[in-house]
Amino acid sequence: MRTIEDLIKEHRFFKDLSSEHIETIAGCGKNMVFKSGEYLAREGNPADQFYVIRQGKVAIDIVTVEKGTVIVQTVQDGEIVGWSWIIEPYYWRFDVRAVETTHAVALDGKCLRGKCEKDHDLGYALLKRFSGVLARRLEVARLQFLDVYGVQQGQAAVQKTKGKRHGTK
Amino acid sequence: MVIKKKQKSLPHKKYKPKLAVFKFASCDGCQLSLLDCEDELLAVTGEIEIAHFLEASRRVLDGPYDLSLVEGSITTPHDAKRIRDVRKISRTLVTIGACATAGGIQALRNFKDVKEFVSLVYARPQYISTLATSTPIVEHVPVDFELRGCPINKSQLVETISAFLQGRKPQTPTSSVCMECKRRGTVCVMVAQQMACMGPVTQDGCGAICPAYNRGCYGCFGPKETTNTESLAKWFLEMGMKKEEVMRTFRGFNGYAPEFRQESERQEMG
Amino acid sequence: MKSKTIKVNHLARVEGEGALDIKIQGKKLKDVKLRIYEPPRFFEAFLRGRDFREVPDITARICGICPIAYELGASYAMEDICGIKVEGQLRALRRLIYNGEWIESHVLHVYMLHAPDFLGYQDAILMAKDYPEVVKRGLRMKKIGNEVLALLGGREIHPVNLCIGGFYQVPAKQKLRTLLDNLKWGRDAALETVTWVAQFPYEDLNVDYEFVAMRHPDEYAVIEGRLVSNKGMDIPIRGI
Amino acid sequence: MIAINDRESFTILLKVLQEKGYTVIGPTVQGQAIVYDKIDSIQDLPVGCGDEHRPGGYSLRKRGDGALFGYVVGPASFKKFLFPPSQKLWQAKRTKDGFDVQKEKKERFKMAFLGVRPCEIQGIMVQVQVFLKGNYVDSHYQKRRKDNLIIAVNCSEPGGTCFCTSMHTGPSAKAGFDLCLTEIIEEKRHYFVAETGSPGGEVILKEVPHCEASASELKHRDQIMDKAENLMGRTMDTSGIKELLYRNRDHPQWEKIAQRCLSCANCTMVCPTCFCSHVTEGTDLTAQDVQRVRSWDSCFTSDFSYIHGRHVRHSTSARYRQWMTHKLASWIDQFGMSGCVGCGRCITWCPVGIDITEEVRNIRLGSVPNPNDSAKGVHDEND
Amino acid sequence: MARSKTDPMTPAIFHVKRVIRETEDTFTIELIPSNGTTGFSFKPGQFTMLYVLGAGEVPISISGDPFEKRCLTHTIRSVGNVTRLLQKLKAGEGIGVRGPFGSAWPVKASQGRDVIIVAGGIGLAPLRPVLYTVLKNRKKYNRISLLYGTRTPEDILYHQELMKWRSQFDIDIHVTVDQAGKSWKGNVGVVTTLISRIAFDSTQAVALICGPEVMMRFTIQEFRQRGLNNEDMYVSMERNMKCGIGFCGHCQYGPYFICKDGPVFRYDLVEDLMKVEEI
Repeated sequence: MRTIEDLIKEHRFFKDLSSEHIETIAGCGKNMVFKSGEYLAREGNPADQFYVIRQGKVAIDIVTVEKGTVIVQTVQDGEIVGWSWIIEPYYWRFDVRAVETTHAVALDGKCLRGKCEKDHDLGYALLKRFSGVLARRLEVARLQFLDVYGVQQGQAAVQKTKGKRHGTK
Repeated sequence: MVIKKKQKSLPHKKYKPKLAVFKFASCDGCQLSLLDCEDELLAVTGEIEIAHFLEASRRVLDGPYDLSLVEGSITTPHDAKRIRDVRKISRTLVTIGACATAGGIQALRNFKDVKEFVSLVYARPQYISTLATSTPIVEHVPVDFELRGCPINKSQLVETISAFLQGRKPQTPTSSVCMECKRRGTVCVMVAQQMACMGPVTQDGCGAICPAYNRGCYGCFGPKETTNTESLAKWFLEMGMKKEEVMRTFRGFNGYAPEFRQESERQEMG
Repeated sequence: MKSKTIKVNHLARVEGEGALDIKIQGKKLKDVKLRIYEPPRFFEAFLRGRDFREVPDITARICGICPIAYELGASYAMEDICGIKVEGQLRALRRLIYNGEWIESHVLHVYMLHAPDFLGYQDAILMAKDYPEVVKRGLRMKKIGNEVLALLGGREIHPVNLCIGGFYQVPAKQKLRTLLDNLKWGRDAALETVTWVAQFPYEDLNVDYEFVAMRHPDEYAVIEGRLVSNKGMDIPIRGI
Repeated sequence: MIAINDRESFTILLKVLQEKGYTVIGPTVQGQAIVYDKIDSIQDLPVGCGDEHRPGGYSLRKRGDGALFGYVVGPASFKKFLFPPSQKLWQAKRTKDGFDVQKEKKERFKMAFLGVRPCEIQGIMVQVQVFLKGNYVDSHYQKRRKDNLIIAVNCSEPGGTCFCTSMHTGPSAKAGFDLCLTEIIEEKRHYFVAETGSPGGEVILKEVPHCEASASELKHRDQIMDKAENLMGRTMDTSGIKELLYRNRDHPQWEKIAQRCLSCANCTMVCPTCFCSHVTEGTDLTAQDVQRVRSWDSCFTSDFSYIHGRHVRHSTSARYRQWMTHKLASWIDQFGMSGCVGCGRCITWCPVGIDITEEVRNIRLGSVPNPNDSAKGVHDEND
Repeated sequence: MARSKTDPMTPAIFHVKRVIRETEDTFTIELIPSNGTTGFSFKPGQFTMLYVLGAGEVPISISGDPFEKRCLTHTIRSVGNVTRLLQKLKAGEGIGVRGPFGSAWPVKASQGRDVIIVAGGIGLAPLRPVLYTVLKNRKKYNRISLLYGTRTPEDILYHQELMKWRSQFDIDIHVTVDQAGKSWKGNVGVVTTLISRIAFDSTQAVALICGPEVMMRFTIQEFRQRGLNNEDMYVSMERNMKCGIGFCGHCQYGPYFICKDGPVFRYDLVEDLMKVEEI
């Protein structure tokens, strides 16, 4: 059976880390299984871990008044979920819910935070990788925000646009 | 038990959309365009029920109306209220003519003091109820489509009604008068005769008649899309016109349309 | 005593721009109020400061049904001020475009506004169901008037070709000639119209009114005439 | 080479064309300009009439001689006869389950264009390339072009906005004509040196009194035409123009032009090569009868680039850039030739006198350097 | 393309076979040529001009099976006058068709390669003929992937067909949406997020991309990161085609007319243009 260390070593997210750092990280990890519907994290809770999804799929979602629960993004095999543990104030901003049975390695962020403080090389290496995760999330969010498939403004009501001037008086 | 009502076999009657025509401050010319469609009038009434058109009929059918044509601008407190009532009973509201779409010639008051106007024109100003401004309908209620012109063009009116009946967008160009002028084969009066012409900043639709009758366009269809009034005004000045004249050129039948208004104000100030 | 009020909110025959309130007490007329609620537009005021050449086009907008009256009225006024007299063929052409408006406007009046009243219809369109040929004749006559307007003026409503001193562009002869056949038909149609209208039932009511009109012995009176009445009024209009 | 003597022979030329069933279309004076229209007799031609062209300005002048072709070009080119400003493409009648496209009446157009300038011949050639030489043939254009006779007249006195020398399209016609004339006015003689360019032209010429041109007549013609080449009111440097314009899509000059440009589309309307059009649906109220009508359109309008919900080229600068880049650059990619013939109409008939030759110069100034000319990597992609 | 004998501006009459509702605002219309006998052939990626009497013409990509010669299929989003009227058509009613026009996806040239099809929204419609073709000749291709993104689960086109294809196991299908509620079990995130999840050999893969321009640009960036060359990516561009044959000028796009040089372009040919505003 492969150890968590093997797993971390092979994962592209942790590529190029020194074996020492991999060992440290692996030391903070444990295997977990979530059934469909189980939460890996809840909005507002302390973010004390992050997850490497080994198999399955999780949804990052948020509860809204208008639309109920809205899935912001899904994350699956081989991907990372959770960046809140490394950025203050270390609280989850979204819910993370297993959409199907999901095997993940949970990494203890609280423990890693301490190690990063002591070993800035490790801290830098991880922060660099997580800023990548953040950047991807931002890009995806921006694209979603553009609503590129939506009906363009003015398309539906061709001439009603004139009404815009209404009330400018 | 269900009793089946014996159905009378009525001849199939198709639903005719109801047309209404409303007038606010205006000259009646635009609604007259409808009566001027001598060749189409009976066909129009075959397709559409004229339900409210006081210029043509004393028969008034109750609303709501499928298509309301609104002529004229809002110049009195009473009319400002009335147009909201008209909107309420109109499924589609189309404004027709420069008064309804830009305030009309009577919007020239907007640049002056209306109180002075009242005392100047009327022997008994106390009977006169008026607003300080003459404003287009769209400043009061949402409008579905604006048909430009002082007056509107008959074929554009037929096209608009036709488009309404077919459920499509009216094919009324928003480009310059120059395009139609050139298609018509008229020699440009501005280039060849140094006449001031508003054609390059005015919306087509009239058929470019003025240059064909050897005079410059006076902008009765209002600003075209993407106007560059500043450049045209500059050229007018280079042609030897006085600022005052340029100001007046823009301050005509569509003088209160934003693009023309801004230019006349620019000329007035500077 | 019984009292009764009749309210007509829109007088259709003044384009819906007026209302009539009549109060009757017993057999006596108590009060009659004609309200014209056409909003004021202040032409007299905003014409100040305009170039004199712009005036005819602006005054045309007083009324879209009879713009020529205003365009020419303003032109004559300006010409009087400038001391210009438009004579000869230009004057004839002016007369012609005026007649075009006349034809258009009077046919509208006779066929579309008043005949329905006399014959008991709400409008000409409803009348057309019983009198299709008559309405078609009216429309054709009206169209001929409009054709004269459009040919000489560029368009039917608010023509663009009139100016102080005459016309921006004199129409080509062959174009004018194209009107001829229609006008000949129109003359016959006009005579038929007179015969037709003469059959209408008129109320036999005589009231002692003072009727006022423009009069000129041999010219179109609206342009050149004097203001006269059946009770002896006789005053000049132009060149005061 | 042949000389047609005097105006009398010219009258015969007109007669011959008319007898052969041609509608002769040539220069006339209308509305204080040269307008190409139907010619019945020599009196219809602009005898002794010249014209002045400047940016945004045009006027006729009396030449003081009897020249028949003493002007430069008319405001509207011959385009309107081959590609009419507005024409019905087809019409249909509604049927129970669709519609029937009506059969068109067979129309025959036998037009002889008289006084076609070399730049205008090129204009026709450009549109022929667009409408007749691609994968699809425009049958409407083809119909009008089929029996078309071109009688060119060389341009001996180019105007103030002309630059055909720069575009290699004039002032002498090299090809594309049936008959080409050079008008020569000497103190005591007024004659034409004629050249045939097709069998059709030869047939016509045969029936017109003429004689072999003398060496001195030919020399005189060559002198006139050599001189004309240097009389252009404008010049345009076309070297590397395609790459120049492709490279400079972000040039600040576009914005500067937009401050003057009215986006009124006059330049495209007078251009002999502009071919853009739109089709409108002409219906009666009940849409039982429908006509599809094609009319001249222009890339200067906002609707031109409308794509559901937005106008791609909403700014005037983008529209001018589109027009000029198409005319002078992408046209070459699309049709293997420039879309500009150097006739100068867009300069003369621009209401505010925007000059395409000057704007090319402006683009050259401060142009983005050609990457092939300098070292790469000047622009940091990550900035 | 062969020179047409009849005037290319005059439509042929087709009759509606049926109109199938796909999503809230999208429908598929099947047409049969009225002369009954002649078939209709097109290449995946091409479009036609559909004409409704009294309303006008619209360019619409063909979304049907290229092997089905008797039925012409289009999937249309109802957003304008003409498309709204098209949606209302009943079986048997006649409309005008011109075309097919334009360039095609390099379906044949992609044989022996990994084919990645990326579609956004209605962009799946012009790619569906590609899917029909490659699946019919499955053996001639290496790996085939379909990455498809829409706005919400309700906007997914050809749902049944996607299910069917997915169950064939010979194509790797990934669908994602921009927005979904809790009950959605599929992917959420823009279509570009799917690229990292599929396997392909960048030295011999070809990507066929169709969707909104922004989506295509980001997709291309993602592929470049995965080592795909510009020459191995194809995009379908959109402009307002009016005549369909390069006569009217409306769809000009740099040196091209989308109607005759496009709508499908090899990406390297339009790379520079896609960056230019208001081109």
